[in-house]
Amino acid sequence: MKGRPELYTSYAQDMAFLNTRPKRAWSLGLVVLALLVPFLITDDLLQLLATGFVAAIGAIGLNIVTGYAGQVSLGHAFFLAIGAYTGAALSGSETGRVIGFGITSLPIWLLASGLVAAFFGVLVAPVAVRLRGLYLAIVTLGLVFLGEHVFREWTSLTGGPGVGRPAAIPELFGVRLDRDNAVFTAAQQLYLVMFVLLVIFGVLARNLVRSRVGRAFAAVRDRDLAASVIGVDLTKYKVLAFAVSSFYAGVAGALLFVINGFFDPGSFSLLLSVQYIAMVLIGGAGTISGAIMGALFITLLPRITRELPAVLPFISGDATGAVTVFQVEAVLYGVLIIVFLIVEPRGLFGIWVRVRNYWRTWPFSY
Amino acid sequence: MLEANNLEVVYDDVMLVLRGVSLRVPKGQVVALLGANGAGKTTLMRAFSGLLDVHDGKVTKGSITLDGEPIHRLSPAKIADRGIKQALEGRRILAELTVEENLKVGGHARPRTLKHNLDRCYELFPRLLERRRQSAGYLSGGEQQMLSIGRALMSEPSYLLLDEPSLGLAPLLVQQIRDLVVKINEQGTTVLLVEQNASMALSIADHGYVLETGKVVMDKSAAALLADDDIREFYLGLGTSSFRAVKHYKRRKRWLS
Amino acid sequence: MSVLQVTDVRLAFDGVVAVDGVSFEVGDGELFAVIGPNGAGKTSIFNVLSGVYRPQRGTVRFGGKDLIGMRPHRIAALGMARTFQNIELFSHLTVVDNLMLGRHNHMNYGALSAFFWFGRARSEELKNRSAVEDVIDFLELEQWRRFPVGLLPYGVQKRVELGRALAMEPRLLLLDEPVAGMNVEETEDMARFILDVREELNIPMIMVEHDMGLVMDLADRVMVMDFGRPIRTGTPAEVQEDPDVIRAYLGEQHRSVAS
Amino acid sequence: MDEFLQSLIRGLGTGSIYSLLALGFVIIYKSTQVISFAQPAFMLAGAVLVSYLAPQVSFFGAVVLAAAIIAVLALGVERTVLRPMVGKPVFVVAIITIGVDVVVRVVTNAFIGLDVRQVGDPWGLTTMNFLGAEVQQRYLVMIGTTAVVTVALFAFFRYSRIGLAMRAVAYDQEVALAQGISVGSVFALSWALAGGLAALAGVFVATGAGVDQQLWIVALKALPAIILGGLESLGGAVVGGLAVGIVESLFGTYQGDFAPWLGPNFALVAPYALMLLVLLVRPYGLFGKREVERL
Amino acid sequence: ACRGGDGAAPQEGAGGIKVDVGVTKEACPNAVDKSKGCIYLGTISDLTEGPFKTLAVPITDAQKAFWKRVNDKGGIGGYEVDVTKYVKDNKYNPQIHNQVYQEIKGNILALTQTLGSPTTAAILPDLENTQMVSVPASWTSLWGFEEVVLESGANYCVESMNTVDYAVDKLSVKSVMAVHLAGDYGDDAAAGAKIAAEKRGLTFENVTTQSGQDNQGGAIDAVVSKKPDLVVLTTGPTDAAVIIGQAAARGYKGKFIGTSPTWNPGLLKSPAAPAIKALYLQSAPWKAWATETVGHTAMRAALPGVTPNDGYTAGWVWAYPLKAALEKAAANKDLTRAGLLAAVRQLNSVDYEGMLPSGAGNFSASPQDALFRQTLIYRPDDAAPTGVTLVEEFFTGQTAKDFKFEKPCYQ
Ligand SMILES: Nc1ncnc2c1ncn2[C@@H]1O[C@H](COP(=O)(O)OP(=O)(O)OP(=O)(O)O)[C@@H](O)[C@H]1O
Ligand SMILES: Nc1ncnc2c1ncn2[C@@H]1O[C@H](COP(=O)(O)OP(=O)(O)OP(=O)(O)O)[C@@H](O)[C@H]1O
Ligand SMILES: [Mg+2]
Ligand SMILES: [Mg+2]
Repeated sequence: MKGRPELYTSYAQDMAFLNTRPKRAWSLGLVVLALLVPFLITDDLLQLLATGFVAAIGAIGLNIVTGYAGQVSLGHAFFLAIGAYTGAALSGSETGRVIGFGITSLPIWLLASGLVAAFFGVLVAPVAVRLRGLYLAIVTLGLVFLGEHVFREWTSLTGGPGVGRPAAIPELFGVRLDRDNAVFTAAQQLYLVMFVLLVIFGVLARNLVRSRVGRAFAAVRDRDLAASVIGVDLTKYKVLAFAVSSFYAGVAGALLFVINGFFDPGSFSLLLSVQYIAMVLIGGAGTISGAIMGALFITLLPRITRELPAVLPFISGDATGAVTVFQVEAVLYGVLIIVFLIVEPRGLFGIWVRVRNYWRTWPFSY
Repeated sequence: MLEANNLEVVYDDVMLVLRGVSLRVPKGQVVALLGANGAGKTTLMRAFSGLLDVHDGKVTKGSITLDGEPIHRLSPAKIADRGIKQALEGRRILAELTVEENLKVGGHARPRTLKHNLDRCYELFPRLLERRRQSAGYLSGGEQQMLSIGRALMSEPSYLLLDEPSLGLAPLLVQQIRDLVVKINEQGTTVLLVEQNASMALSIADHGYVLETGKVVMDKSAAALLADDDIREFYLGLGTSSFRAVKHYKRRKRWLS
Repeated sequence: MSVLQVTDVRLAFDGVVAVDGVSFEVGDGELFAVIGPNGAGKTSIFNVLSGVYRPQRGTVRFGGKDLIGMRPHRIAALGMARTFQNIELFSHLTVVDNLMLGRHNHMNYGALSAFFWFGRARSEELKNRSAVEDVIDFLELEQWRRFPVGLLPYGVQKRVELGRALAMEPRLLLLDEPVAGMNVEETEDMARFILDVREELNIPMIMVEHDMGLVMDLADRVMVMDFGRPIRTGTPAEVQEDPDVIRAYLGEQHRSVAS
Repeated sequence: MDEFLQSLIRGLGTGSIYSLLALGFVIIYKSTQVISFAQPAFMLAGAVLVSYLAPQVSFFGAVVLAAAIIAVLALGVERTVLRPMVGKPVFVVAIITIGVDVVVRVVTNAFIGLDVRQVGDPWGLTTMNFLGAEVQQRYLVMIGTTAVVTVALFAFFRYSRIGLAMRAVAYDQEVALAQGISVGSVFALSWALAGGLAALAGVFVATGAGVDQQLWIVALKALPAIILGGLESLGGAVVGGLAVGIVESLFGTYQGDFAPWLGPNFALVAPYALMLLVLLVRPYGLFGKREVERL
Repeated sequence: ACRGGDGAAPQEGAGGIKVDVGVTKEACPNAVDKSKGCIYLGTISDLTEGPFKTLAVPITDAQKAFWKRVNDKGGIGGYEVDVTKYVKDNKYNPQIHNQVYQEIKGNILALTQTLGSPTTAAILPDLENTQMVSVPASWTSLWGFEEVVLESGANYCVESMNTVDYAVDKLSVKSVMAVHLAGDYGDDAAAGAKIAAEKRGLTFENVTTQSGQDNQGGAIDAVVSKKPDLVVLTTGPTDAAVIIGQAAARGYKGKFIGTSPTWNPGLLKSPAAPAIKALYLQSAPWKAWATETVGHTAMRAALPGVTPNDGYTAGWVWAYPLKAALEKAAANKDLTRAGLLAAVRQLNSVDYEGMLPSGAGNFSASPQDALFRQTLIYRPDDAAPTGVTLVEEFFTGQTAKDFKFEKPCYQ
């Protein structure tokens, strides 16, 4: 069959999840690689990658509402927070300072976190569906500020700003994943769990967006009036997009601090929302794999900027001089984002498409 | 005289769309440019008005000259200053602005005669006068087309590039546009006219070009084109009598293939 | 039997009267044309029919229901499909996806089955996909299937739009200027598809068009509007000779210009 | 009553700072449809510059000079990183402005040093009697300056072709280009204006206690202001800014007595609550125009 | 673990000292004596964008100078100490703090600085797991209960107790208001103030505020309307300037006493300066920059040419207990992490070279017994290098003296 890789003999084949041979090969390769990684690299990098995977789940969620359904939301931090606090409160133990219910089983609190966040998503959606573009963006931003206020004040839930509380406790089949054990280190376990969760949520999202629902999202995004005239219920799908997106955010929020083990309400600021928007845009809006790439990029970027000055000879490693290595890092962070988006406004996914097209026609690249 | 000399245009660094087009728009004339969809008519217009850049297009070979002076490296603003004005394809009115604001934007390059030009526009299109305070986005399709043409006229261009001005206009208005083109031409504006309605275009043009896949395949006086058999069949639709007949003819063709 | 009855519809936007006292019926299998000068209110009538605008007065009966006040997606579900004056495709999606969107209301699995795909979602997708392929065959869109519609030539986009409407399996089809901006050849193609829809699928249609050759050739009956009011309804031959119509719309020279 | 009047004037004072900031956001939005997240950095940079310049050239000279320098800086930023993005998706451009903000802010921070810097304004905290209430002079100065700036901007946009050109550029750059509008100059002008306004606002903020690294956060208050007012309306920006200032101030004064259950410091998020309420009734803000939608 | 873990097995190092992580036979990067081995200490501080940069930078600088002085004097147990190689910026964000900690933790023996409390809380379980001794750059009362944390001086809670006692005794105040940022910094101080107020029979008001110059309206309103005799301030410097300046402008005439992070010498040039000079006092856990003690003199000598700032003083003071612990561990011939922690538990006092009174630096007793409870009071002064001069020598107020210290105050 070589030579005619894209010959389909049925619609089922055409519409299959991984419908081309290269897609299958790539996916398999990536999964195998991802499963080998924990045995090759150090714990700090594993933790970083695991954080990236969780961020990817959140970014996929944001991409559903923003990239697919076209509703730009700067309120993701709010939904992440709801997930984080639901997870932490459900699984945490009652300490007198913060509430806790001691349900440490990961699947239970994870699902609950998603659902509670989705519930809030549905609550705010009616306001959101009336608004467009930047109005929506800034109103959802308002959500972040109002949320921050509530989380600051509700200290029995959050521990209060600058104090915080322990994150959700990850326990699976009686095994505490955040502790080293005879077989794996905590970092390895968390990495693997987060990876598996990312694969699950990634596949689910991919299914959703290629379905009737996903097409309806895209229709709402591209031209909502026309969409309604061909039979798409705008309100329903906008609300649905918010619900799904918040569900993902809730899940990601609950997991996000598990790796750290600790978080405070200050984490859920405008900055966090912006980071997620950046993940979606840098990855390439409207693709699942883009969201994943974007999330990994944004999560790893600070680490990269921390390593870069070491290879740039003209920067002193001085921590306190006139120009410090940390200022260089911070500037690099900004510059890399700028340069990246100028060079490739379609994001990492755009680069990927270019590379793929190049190889597809190789060696006849014209 | 506005001239394209052996012009080559490439989009996105890879899509070669114009392959050595030479075309002359002598001062004072109406020149018609015909061609199938995708032949490159709009691209040629963009090259004249300097708008290729917006579409990642580039002139890779050849030149565009205005009275012998090359202008294809100039910014759109500079080109507009020299009196070349393109009425963009597909109306492109500014939906959120009012009708009058749209016209004022059109007169950006001629602030001094703005008032006068406004009056002239309203005289040409009384419908626009009625609607002047309305958001342009709420105009009907045809009204938007009028606005688009009116806006182009607002800067008193000496070379007016009209891209499918009759699109979506009622028959009566097509006639009016036709008369309008004749009139502004008589007032001294040179017109390059791209039209799907070839019979309308050729009925007022002095000269005509036919563009096909980026090449000029015919370059004749309008009268000669009107008499050409191929033109009559493919551009004027004069070969067949009724769409019902066409249908059966084509059906047969489909069965055969 | 008429599929659609419009009675005495009036629509105004603060000050501007777009449609005023319009009544008409469309019979089973009929191709009904609406013509009139620019701004006469033709598109506005379509917008009233598909629920985008709510008229201040009048009734619209379709499929045994009164449409006034109904939201667009509900009306679409009743079997009203349309194309648009300015192409309104979902430009980032492929032809197949655009057509599948036309079948949105022919599937009814929800988000939950969509997540898991296997089972209900999959079988419905497959079923509808083959319905879409029929439309693709019908409109000869095979070669464009996988292209994002934004990249397609204008004429093809218009055809895809017709396809999307057909994929809805409508009981009434509204065509707003289906051949505007097309060259002679594309116009002939489109005319052929319209006739096919009529003859093979037997779907009643309302068509708005400024190409008199097409209108006079295809329509069973024509309604002429001016300033939002109907000024004449009749067969193409009758309408063409009406002095009011000639004055308001066609112009004296029309016979020499349009065919 | 006295308390109320004082609170109101303080609100108007800080509100006028928010107005200046909001004007900057709106000007950039009007011409590019982008919310520039670089405004906070320009604001900080303006205040820092004045703190360096004031001892040399007097406070007022420093303010003028700093506004001009920041305007030029903004212009440079526009040239180098925003110009290549003409015609690209606006949200991508917005993220780029975040990158700009990071860079400008980090560099500016390096100039703040260890001590809180002072802008050296002549008003200090002196108060004067105004309509029977003791109010700080600087608030009156802020209100006055904002009024003057607003009137000047209105006149500028009303009587020059630029205002309309900006909007044309924002809606459709190709159309604007085709009309002979220089999109580049419009962008440059709007960035420069917004930069200058941000610098001015920064100085005003710093008149109270000085310049520290966290000063930029104030700029975020302009966001509810522009939404309240309606994104495209200069008048809306001013009204929105004042409304945010007043709501904040009145909540600060009275909420503890009337609605303690909202929690301490609710005043700080009250503008967002107000924004939500307004948008429920008017989805395009107080002065915003509904988007044109047609089939 | 299937892959070499992070903790290296203990080995025999120079001079028969047992070592594991963060101690090498190779010399330090900028060693004075290339023949000595190197002890690596990590620093995680707020160095660019965060709110405490203006304190963090001098703290970090001072510690660099401190350890350089130690090396110049011959190092510790045949080793020199490096604090320059593993310095990281946390931007005052717990997540970043944790990430950079994970990056360096395999290379360091201990942390000579971990700035902030929520940030440090994010790594606390790991610090305990790995027995990583660490020096905080904050004064929360929580540290007294953490074995791996080497705090110095009186914590915020005790400091505010002393503040209130001082104000009652010397200024005869009758009512107290704590105006503070949220978080353990402010909450701890407010808790101390409240305890003292109750003990001394004063009325007490608690007002939380947020950092940011435009965010102080509520606090000012509270001060002006309630008119307490004393306001205990725990905010940032500009916040404080806004509150003091505006409150005074609106007629408030009581006293403000702030903790050390509330102070910045730059405030003396601000519009609020007259109000500050009239109304403000500053409490302090140790003596200011210009004091004449052995330690202060050494510090000034080690930091030539810097703009005086009590951030330097803090960084310098905080380093003493770690130096003492390292010396003790070296003497025990065990410079492993476990060995260092064991050495900490043997410290019942630390020689602060006069910067803190003798008896300070007890890490072997229970928190209740070990807690250092002395505070100083300063007042603004244009002439002083860091803008403040002493008004009250080290003292322990009645409240702090009697206080049973059983859990962190703010909890
Ligand atoms: N921005 C662009 N990027 C890439 N290709 C383009 C771009 N614009 C046009 N093209 C391609 O260039 C060719 C010529 O397009 P052009 O718009 O000039 O044709 P046209 O003759 O004006 O057609 P129409 O009658 O449809 O207006 C087409 O094949 C089109 O696909
Ligand atoms: N939403 C709206 N708000 C205000 N006026 C409107 C709106 N929609 C349509 N109009 C006005 O109603 C009139 C009728 O418009 P309509 O689009 O129905 O015309 P049409 O007959 O389709 O014309 P054309 O053939 O030019 O497309 C026009 O004058 C238009 O300006
Ligand atoms: Mg064209
Ligand atoms: Mg119409």
